[in-house]
Amino acid sequence: MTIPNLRIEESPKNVVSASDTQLDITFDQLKKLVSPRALTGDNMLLNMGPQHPSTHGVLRLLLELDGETVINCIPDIGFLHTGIEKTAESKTYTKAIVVTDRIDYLAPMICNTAYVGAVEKLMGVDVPLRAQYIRVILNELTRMNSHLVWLGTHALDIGAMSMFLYTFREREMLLDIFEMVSGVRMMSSYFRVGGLWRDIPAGFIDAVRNVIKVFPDKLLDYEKLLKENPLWRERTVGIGVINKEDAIAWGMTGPSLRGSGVNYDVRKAMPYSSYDHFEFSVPVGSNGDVYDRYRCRVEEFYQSLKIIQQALDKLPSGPVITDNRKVAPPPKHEIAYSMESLIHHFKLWTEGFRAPEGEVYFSVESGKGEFGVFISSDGGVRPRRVHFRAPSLCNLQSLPQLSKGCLIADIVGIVGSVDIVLGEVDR
Amino acid sequence: MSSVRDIISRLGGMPMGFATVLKTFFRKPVTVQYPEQKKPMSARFRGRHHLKRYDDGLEKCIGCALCAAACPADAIYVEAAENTNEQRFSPGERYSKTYEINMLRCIFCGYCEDACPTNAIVLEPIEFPTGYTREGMIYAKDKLLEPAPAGVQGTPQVTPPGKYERAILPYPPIDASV
Amino acid sequence: MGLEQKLGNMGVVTMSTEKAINWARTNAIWPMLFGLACCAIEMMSTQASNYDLSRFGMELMRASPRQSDLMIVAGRVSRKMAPVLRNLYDQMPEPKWVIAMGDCASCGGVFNNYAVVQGVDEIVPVDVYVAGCPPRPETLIDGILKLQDKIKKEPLNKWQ
Amino acid sequence: MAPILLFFLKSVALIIIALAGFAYTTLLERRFIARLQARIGPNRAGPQGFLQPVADGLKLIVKESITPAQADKVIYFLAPMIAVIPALIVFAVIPFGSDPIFSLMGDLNIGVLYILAILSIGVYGSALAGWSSNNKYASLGGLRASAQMISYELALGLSLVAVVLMASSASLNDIVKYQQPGNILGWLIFRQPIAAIIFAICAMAELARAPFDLVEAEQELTAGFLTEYGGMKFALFYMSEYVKMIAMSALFATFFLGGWSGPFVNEVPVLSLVYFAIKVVIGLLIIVWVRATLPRFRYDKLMSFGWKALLPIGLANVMLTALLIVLGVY
Repeated sequence: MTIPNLRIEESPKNVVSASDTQLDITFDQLKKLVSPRALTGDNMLLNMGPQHPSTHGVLRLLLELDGETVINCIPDIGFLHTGIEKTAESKTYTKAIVVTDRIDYLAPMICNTAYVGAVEKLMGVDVPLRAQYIRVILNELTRMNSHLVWLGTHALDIGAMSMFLYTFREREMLLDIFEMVSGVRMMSSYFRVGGLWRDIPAGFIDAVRNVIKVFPDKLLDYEKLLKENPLWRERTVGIGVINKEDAIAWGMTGPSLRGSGVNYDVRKAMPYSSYDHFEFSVPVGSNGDVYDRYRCRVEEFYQSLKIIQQALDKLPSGPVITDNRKVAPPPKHEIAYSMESLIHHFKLWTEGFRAPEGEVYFSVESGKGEFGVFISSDGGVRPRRVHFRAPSLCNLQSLPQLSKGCLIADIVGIVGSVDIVLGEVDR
Repeated sequence: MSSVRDIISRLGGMPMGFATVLKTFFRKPVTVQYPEQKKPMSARFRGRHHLKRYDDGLEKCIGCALCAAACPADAIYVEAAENTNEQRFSPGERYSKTYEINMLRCIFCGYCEDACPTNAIVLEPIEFPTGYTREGMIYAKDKLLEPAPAGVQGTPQVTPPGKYERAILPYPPIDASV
Repeated sequence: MGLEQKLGNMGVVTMSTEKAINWARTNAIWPMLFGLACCAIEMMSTQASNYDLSRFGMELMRASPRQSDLMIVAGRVSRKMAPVLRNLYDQMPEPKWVIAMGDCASCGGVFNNYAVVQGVDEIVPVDVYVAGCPPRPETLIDGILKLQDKIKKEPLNKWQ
Repeated sequence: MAPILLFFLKSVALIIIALAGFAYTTLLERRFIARLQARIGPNRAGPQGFLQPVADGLKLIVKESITPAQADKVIYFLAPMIAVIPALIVFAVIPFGSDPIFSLMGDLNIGVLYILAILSIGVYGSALAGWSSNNKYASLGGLRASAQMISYELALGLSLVAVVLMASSASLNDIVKYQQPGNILGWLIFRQPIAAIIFAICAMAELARAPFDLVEAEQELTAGFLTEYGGMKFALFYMSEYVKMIAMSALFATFFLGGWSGPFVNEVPVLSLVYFAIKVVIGLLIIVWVRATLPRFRYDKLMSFGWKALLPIGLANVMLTALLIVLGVY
């Protein structure tokens, strides 16, 4: 049977041109990307994405297929390039917080933490302990939120349909908490330079305790659906294997790296926001396959719950934002009678604060890996350069390596197991 | 072959999954049937903006455009004009003659609310707007401004001289528990 | 296209046919599985159990544009994605509708910069704009109800 | 009444029932799977969503019909019909009730063979659809369809061989009657459990329903062989899938659940129709339940599962059955 679109001719002659791939490349470049058989039409070139149900957004993969076996996998990114870094450079430090929400839209609070952490490091601002603890609680809830979306979509990719709906049902519980505390379901912008937007509301602690109480049951349900299911295991065990050395060499971080057996977690390696006050362990896999990465993330749910429990128990009282008026606006009611407050308020909301000249890098452990923020300041009210180290992008680099020799069906599992979010890859 | 044996040997893992799914069948669906039933929103939820008034019917907005300056999305346009005692819209010297928010630009981050010195603009916990045209989604004062409280005259008002010298009137601190 | 051409102008018959067909179109909008960014997650929440778009007969998300009626542009459309989006829209059979979900799809939102298309209506005709960044599921449902109102009032010959 | 007229009327009635059944099977699936996922499901079109299939159908009829420019037009148009007609004519030999009037062809003595033959035609619909649409995803789906059908046809046949051996007849009516020794243990699901399981698995695979929905695996091949189909032609494929689902459920009921048998059937023959319908609906619900639970098979694993597990087990089962019959145990 002839494959439509591609003519198979008697003499091996190149029938595929560079424009067929719809990549912006020349024929010489194409020759380096695919095998000679693809050029003659013996191997099929298949475009997966950018609109494809299981590429988690708008990732595009150019697959070279021999039958259903993947010979080459060429990722094409940039379909969601938003210019977030440049947008952040054009706004004051405070205003740029809102764009960091939209980098990793599954874990906005973690991106916030990284960004405000970097600015705080640059400014030399201390954050009150209460604010740090609340940041930890919300970071862990966000991590759970991110992992829930990952678990749901990953399972859906492999065909377990109900998991998706169950995880989104539980996610709603977390979104309610985010809404209660920050006023928005997803794009919270709750963390500000020097602390938090406001203190937590009255029902917050009860709601979080409720999460700790109900979640283990829900996680057990997920385990029942997937962990020992033979179909799930045969789709994940031994698929997309990457060993320790390669994983490090490709710059992978987060659960994708830990699945290969490397114990590296920014929360342990470079504790931030008082993560060193809490006891928790870092789940590590051994085989580096899809199943191990899945197990690592599921175990992280339990660790997150453990951290939240400790943070709630130890939550100190006190202010939630620094009293450094050069960074944080004064309480608003003061401006009616204090001229100094009024001036600070107007200055901070119009011009913003000036950061000292210098460069700073601050990284946090996001749901996907090490999320880093690099800020270079020229002493003005806006950063000279902002760069985000996006874990998804670095993890995605390993996709051609992971997917060599697998089947089309595995590609979706592998992309899911690396847990990319395209907003972060393309920024 | 090994995988086939794996499948058969692990068939015991399947019934639990089936039971989990069936268990859900006997539970009440969690669905909130939206247009009829509504899920309560948190008090902090930042939905559509409202321009508030004082109890005496004057507008809180004094046209300082601090909200426009604070807006990360540049969604707000404010044009101020002078108050007179014969035609008074707000306390103090100035009021907002034009106040427009492009609801499609606005990202509902609440910076305008934080920046407003008089608490004039408030993002209320109601749904975001939807519309058929982009033009219709630019909300001007006629849509944003709250109606005057019952029994009180709206703006402009004729006011005695000297009564509304101050633009920013004192107000209590924000209650962090809600 | 389809039945309408053959029906022609038949007065009362057309009127009631119009009503019936619009009713069917209203209640069987199959959206395309098309998510771009943040709003796509909220769109997924809308389909998930808590808000359940399937109540409107909309859970049959079709991965292929050939089978879908509604394109919910959920998220920011970059300049690189714009031609793809247009291509997908062209592949959908008529009648087709577009909802611009969220700020970025509607007008670029906070990303008023070089990379983002300032409103998807530069590329495809948009029927309903839904504000919010991202909109709550309730708001998306509001938008869908608005679209249903619009479909109910559409004349039959609009899609010829 | 002239037999030919009766036959004609019965055919029309059957087609109407099958079409209505198809429509409401979709609704049943959507409502049931919604409840399995803590949702509600379609409830807006008509009372409790009862008119949802009508809305879907009407919408698809008036939808623009696109034919890809590069498609092989004749086959592109023929494929949906090739898919749907076998699905409908399978019903010809299924006895719906105790009286011969409740089945279309009365008693066909090679019913089982007829069913196997007709079912294997259906795959041409998917394969040709995938090939003719001139789309890479579609052609992959079509290839998968043919490979999958071939590997499961054999095991399906073997499971039925055991049934035929037991009943010593290839007529469906005889098979049903064979299962009526007066108690429920006469059902072949209890006396031929292995054949029943193999039949159930193969039936799911033949239907290309989850977890065997590789043919239109949405997450892998966007919509598989259906990628280029829209409007009415898509509706026909959709219909073939659901009509086949009903047919398979009916066949399972016939072969393993005692068909129309049940208490008081001899006194009130209409009851047999009710029993049969209940068994079919239960079968449908189980198919949906499986879809909601299991992840999808992988293409190569699916093949090896069919050839390396089901086929040998099916063969062994046939031999065991034959041995037991020779020994006089059955």
